[in-house]
Amino acid sequence: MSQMNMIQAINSALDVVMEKDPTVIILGEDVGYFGGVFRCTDGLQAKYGEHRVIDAPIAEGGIIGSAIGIGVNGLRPVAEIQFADYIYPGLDQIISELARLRYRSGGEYFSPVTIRAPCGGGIRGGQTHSQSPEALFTHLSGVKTVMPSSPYDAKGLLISAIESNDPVIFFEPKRIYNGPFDGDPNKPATPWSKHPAGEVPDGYYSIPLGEAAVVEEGDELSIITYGTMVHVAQAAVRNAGVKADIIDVRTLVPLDVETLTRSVKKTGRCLIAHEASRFSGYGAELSATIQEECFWHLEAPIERVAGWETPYPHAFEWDYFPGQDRILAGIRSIMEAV
Amino acid sequence: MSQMNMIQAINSALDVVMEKDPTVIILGEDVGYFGGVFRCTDGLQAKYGEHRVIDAPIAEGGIIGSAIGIGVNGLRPVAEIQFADYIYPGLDQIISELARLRYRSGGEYFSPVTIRAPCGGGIRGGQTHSQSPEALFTHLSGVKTVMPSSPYDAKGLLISAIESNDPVIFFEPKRIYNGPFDGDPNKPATPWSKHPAGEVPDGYYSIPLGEAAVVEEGDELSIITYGTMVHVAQAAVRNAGVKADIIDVRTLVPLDVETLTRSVKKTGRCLIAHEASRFSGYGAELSATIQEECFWHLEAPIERVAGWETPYPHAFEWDYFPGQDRILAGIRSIMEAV
Amino acid sequence: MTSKSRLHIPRPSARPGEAPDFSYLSLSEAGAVSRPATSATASEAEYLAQNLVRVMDDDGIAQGDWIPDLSPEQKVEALRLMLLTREYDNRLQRAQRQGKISFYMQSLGEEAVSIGQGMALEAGDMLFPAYRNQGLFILRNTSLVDLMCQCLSNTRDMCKGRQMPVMYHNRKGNLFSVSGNLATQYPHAVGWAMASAIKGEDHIAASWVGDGSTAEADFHYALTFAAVYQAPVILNVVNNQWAISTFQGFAGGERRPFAARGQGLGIPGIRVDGNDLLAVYAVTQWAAKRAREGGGPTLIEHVTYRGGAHSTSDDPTRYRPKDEWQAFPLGDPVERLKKHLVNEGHWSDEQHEALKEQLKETVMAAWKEAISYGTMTEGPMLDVSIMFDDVYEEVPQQLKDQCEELIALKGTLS
Amino acid sequence: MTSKSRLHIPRPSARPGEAPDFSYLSLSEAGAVSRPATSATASEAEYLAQNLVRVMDDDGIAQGDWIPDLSPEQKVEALRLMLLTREYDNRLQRAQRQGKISFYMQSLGEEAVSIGQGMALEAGDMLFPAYRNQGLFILRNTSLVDLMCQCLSNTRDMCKGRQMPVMYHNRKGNLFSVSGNLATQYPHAVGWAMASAIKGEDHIAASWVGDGSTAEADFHYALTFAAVYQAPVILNVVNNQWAISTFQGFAGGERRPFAARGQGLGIPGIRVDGNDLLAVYAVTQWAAKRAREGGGPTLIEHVTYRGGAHSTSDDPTRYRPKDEWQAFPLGDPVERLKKHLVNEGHWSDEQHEALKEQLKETVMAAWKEAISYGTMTEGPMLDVSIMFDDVYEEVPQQLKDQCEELIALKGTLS
Ligand SMILES: Cc1ncc(C[n+]2csc(CCOP(=O)(O)OP(=O)(O)O)c2C)c(N)n1
Ligand SMILES: Cc1ncc(C[n+]2csc(CCOP(=O)(O)OP(=O)(O)O)c2C)c(N)n1
Ligand SMILES: [Mg+2]
Ligand SMILES: [Mg+2]
Repeated sequence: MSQMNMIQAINSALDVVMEKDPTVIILGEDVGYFGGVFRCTDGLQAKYGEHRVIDAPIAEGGIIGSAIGIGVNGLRPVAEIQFADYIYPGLDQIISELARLRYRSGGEYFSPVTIRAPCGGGIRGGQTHSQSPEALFTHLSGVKTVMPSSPYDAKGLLISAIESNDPVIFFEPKRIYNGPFDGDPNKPATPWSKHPAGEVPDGYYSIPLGEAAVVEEGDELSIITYGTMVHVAQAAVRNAGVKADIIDVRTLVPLDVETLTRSVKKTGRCLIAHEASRFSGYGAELSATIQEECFWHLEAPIERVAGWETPYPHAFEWDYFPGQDRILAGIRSIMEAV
Repeated sequence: MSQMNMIQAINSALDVVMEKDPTVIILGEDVGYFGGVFRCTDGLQAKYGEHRVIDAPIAEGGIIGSAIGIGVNGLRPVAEIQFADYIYPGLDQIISELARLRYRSGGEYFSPVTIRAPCGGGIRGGQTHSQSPEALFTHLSGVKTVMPSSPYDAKGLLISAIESNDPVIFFEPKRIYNGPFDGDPNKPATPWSKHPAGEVPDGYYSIPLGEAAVVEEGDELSIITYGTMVHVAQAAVRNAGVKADIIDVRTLVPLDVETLTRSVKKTGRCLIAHEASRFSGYGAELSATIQEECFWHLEAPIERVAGWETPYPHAFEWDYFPGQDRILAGIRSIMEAV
Repeated sequence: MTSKSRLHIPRPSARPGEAPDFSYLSLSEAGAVSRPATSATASEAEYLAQNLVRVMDDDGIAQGDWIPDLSPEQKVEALRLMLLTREYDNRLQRAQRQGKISFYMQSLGEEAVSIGQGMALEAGDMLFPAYRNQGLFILRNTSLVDLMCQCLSNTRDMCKGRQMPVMYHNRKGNLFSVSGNLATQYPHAVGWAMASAIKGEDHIAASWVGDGSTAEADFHYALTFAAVYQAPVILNVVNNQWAISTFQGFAGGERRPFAARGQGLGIPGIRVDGNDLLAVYAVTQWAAKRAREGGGPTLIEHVTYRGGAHSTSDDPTRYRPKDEWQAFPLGDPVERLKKHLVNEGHWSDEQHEALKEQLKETVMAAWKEAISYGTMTEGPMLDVSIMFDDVYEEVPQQLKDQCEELIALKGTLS
Repeated sequence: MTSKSRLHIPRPSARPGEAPDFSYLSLSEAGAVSRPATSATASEAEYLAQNLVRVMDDDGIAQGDWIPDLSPEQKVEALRLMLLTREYDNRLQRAQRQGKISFYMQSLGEEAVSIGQGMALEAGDMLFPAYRNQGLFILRNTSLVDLMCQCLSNTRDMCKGRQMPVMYHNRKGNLFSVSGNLATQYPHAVGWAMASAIKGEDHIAASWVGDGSTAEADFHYALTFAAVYQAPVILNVVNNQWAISTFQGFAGGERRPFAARGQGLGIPGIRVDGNDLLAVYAVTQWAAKRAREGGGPTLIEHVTYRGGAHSTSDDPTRYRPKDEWQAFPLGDPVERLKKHLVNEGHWSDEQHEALKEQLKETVMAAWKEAISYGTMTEGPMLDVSIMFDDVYEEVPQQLKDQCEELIALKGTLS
């Protein structure tokens, strides 16, 4: 066990898997000699060589396209996209090829690519370093989509993602790389060392894909969320003095419907929170699914707290970010509904 | 007034706008001399010249990227993407540039690009000629998304799309290019000439973006749908003998929430239908929005009838396509809910 | 506005009703282009992109440095494979017309590309074909019945009913899954070759795109990655002059040959007579040897002509002269190899006709067997639950539920 | 596995702690490369991509065919603009260190590219800059206060608070909006130029990308479309040797110059000494004249060096020698033009120092004014409702509702 922040936990996951499985290779912009702009691959090229930790041309579509070919030839590529905001040039390869290869070839070909990408806002990164595009990927059939909310989960889920023979899009909420940000930019940042999930085993372990985590238990309300918003929700619930289940979805696809509906059937009230814009965001699917499964148990409308429907605005970051105040307002409205 | 099928109506819209506004130009694969693989641009190059109806290299990203620049220079480009399934190489230009240019430049730059793309299944086109990717676009802030369901609407909406200074993604459900397909592949196809919406004015008219159409009125149930599914729903409702509002969303973004909620508040029951896969499809947003707005009026869970969560399978087309039987099953389950 | 326009719009040399005109095609004499060592630098090999490597002259006589070391038997086998491909195409084209399959794409006139290249490569080399490379599948012993069953989407379909016709694959034969999206397989080939290099293996990869597809991003990605990592890969551009209705000028072919596209990255390019099986074989062998020796990627442009319609959905008489193929200066690859073999005394008109007849029967027999496994319209049918398999390695709960829902629904209907 | 690996991995010539080594850079003598007529064919101009166009020699004396027709006053003005750009960079770099702005990117060492090219183009020409082209904004009279306010995201920010620092635009000055996404502006420039040609206008477009960004799809799209339609556009690659931590070999620069990237499409390429303002001016003038004459696109590679860190988030000592810039054989563009002017008797050390002092004051005064309109942390603040404007031409109902919701929420908090 060590104290790790999320960067160290990701680095450790990569290290452990590369050690264990010589077919695992890393490909991405600045990931090699430099160790990545967020340092997630720090030290790995020195340890595993230039042929397993490979600096790539600046071409996200080329990185994903060649990773597919690498995977077809028996290696297990982990591609880093420097920011989730830059994944779009690679979308065609993800949508048309990576997601469908196994299906279209009748199960005979597949490519076990994992794509890691730092996502989310709260770092004054403006529109090109703050996006949360996860919803787009959850509409695809054939890729799994994951977003951890702690170092412990990040390592365990990343190991599962890499070991999975299905392609996985692994989003890393970069705002919580260094600590469990609670949504208040004016407070000093808490480091992971103060958080139980900052305790991470040094060696191998894994967390299965497809299982949500109940991170807080209560019977008055269910809050369903993921990524950075898990911590914002926890803080809001503390301040609201409401007894809430807080569920960290963790794996967006395949979704652990069971854990979600169990909670909502119990509480009868549900709030969904994410950073991405609301309209057609992943919260829409969560809301629709829960409504379908739990309709007769609902005592108030399911509400969504999410980013506004604008591009991510640099100066208005804290008005845009769905912080504690917005979650509190959501909780209030749900609890007051009759 | 003429009898037009949807191809002719689209052709007529382009003709009318090009005639009226010399800055309108068309760009796309095979759109020029040949007139497009679906013949939507037939005759236009002969009429308006090679410099206004331009055959493009096979590069969807290049078509959209250069269209943006053309639009910035005072022309009004209408780009054709040969099949919606091939729009993904152009997604980065749509998401990162086209959708955000006005916003990021403080309103000083914009590019009034319209992107036309035939979409949807039912033509034995397999996974690469059958997709309905509209949900992805509806999550973006800064583009409008439109899908007509008749020749009359197609012409009126396309004219509005081209005249709009906002970028518009204009999806054309190609299964109903030639007639209002009701979901039964074993019946002879009905032509548009047998349908009132096949009567189309020859000259200029427009239908505002952002307004849904109530195509059928009833008070027992609201069916919310768009594209080909409008006709499938109509046929199903006829067979079910239920009195339903059938609402054709037409403009997916911005959504006419008002018309939808008015209906659901009246009927208390709602079914949403689309061809695309259900998970994180546009139906999720419709369901979530209606649940939020109409919760206290709902007498049964909102249900979604949609494509299964697999790629579009060639041989299983009619098991995959959400036909009348699935809508009927949905209606039954909603009407029987207590 | 348009009267003043200065935008250059590429124009094909002839439109319907006009006389075909291939004067734009720059040709070299058979044997005129020399063969550099496989260890030549990219600069030393640069002339290969500007000329046209040809082996067989107008009389079918092999000329020059590039004459490959092929036995008469091998050449007859190549002829047989080209004829078989053509006969296969014939059969499936007709099947589509009869409504037995939903769609088809012929490789008429381009058979030498797949057969010549396939023969020059080793079984362990991995091929990433485009949709007009059926010859590669035939050459690598994919059974005709299997290919036909794919087109039929029937109970023996290798794709389990999930793909349009012609989207074959052959795992054992090291043939990748054909995609309906243009050029997407190009970076896959490069990645595969990178992995081969990483593992220190000798196998190389090869991929194919059409002239029109070179405008796609994946073409650029593939060339860039291949150049940066010196991946052992052969990247082929099959320039059949047309991309549906647009001629190769719309892909930027007006000023420079496609073979030159990699020059700015130091990738040697070879422009070859794509209808000359011996030349195709020879340049492929050169590129493969070079790649195996660590010399990195080669780009090969095959100058050929799309003899048929783009696909069964297309009518080329709307945009090009009906008789353009007949005027194509590089002729028909089958006729040219036949002439060569006849000239060398290894073949005769009678043998040729007999072979064609025999292949026709082979194909017809395969077809009869294939349709016994079902057609689009007639039984046996694939079990519908197969639709939900292979989206993921294991079927997730949601898909199991959907499968059940569908089966229940079908139950109530029947 | 790795021991046998044959994958070629590009390696920079020196890493931290090692001595800088630019022997890989092929240089030409000043004046050595001849200037073809602007009507030259792409083939006739091909040598320009392989050599290095230089005007000023080591003593600052202008040499050869490419000496531009610039008056001493114009050259002094160029020097002033480069110095102003550098001083502006200095000020904003410090502002970031002081926490006044969130981020910054200098153009240190690359000032001649923007200033030399900007001067050679006409006001009606449309420029599509990358993030290191601040010189173009300064040259086209964007007020320093406006530029600073953009970086401050304050009440006078041209982007209305919506963009990170350096993502400027200037509508009146025909400067397009800088994007945070690499290379996306390249096809825009081509499209703009196509429209100019369609309308029969004389204006041309120009765009810039870094060496690293050439690997992106948009680079390929832009070159392809520019070649096909012969668009009047100048496409620039600013090869500053680095792309964050990877040297230009990772973008495929090991074997051929970036100037050669368009050759496979018949686009002439010029490799120019990017730190030689006179050479940059001259080649740009050549390309612009050619484009206006209907000669189509030109690709210009500017050989230069990124003197500073990639951005304020970067620490280059982790991946390259600290003193690499000092060893760069093409020196510092400011010092080189200064030497030329001093040598020609139009400038002196004293004038230079006085000018620097004066520019420092100008910039400082601008900064003081700029912060009076607010900083990231201190008042006046933009009205939050601005966040919901300009997503669409008109604010749709949903966004109006969201705006109200936010304002109401803020009301309850304060
Ligand atoms: C990404 C993508 N865009 C468009 C299409 C539609 N399409 C199919 S084939 C074709 C023409 C391709 O021409 P070329 O590359 O020359 O190959 P050929 O058909 O001549 O063999 C087009 C535009 C597609 N399949 N994929
Ligand atoms: C599409 C995209 N991918 C990645 C990035 C992250 N990124 C920003 S700058 C940069 C390096 C660019 O290098 P180069 O093109 O040489 O320009 P330079 O910074 O040297 O001027 C990278 C990778 C980005 N901004 N956009
Ligand atoms: Mg072709
Ligand atoms: Mg650079």
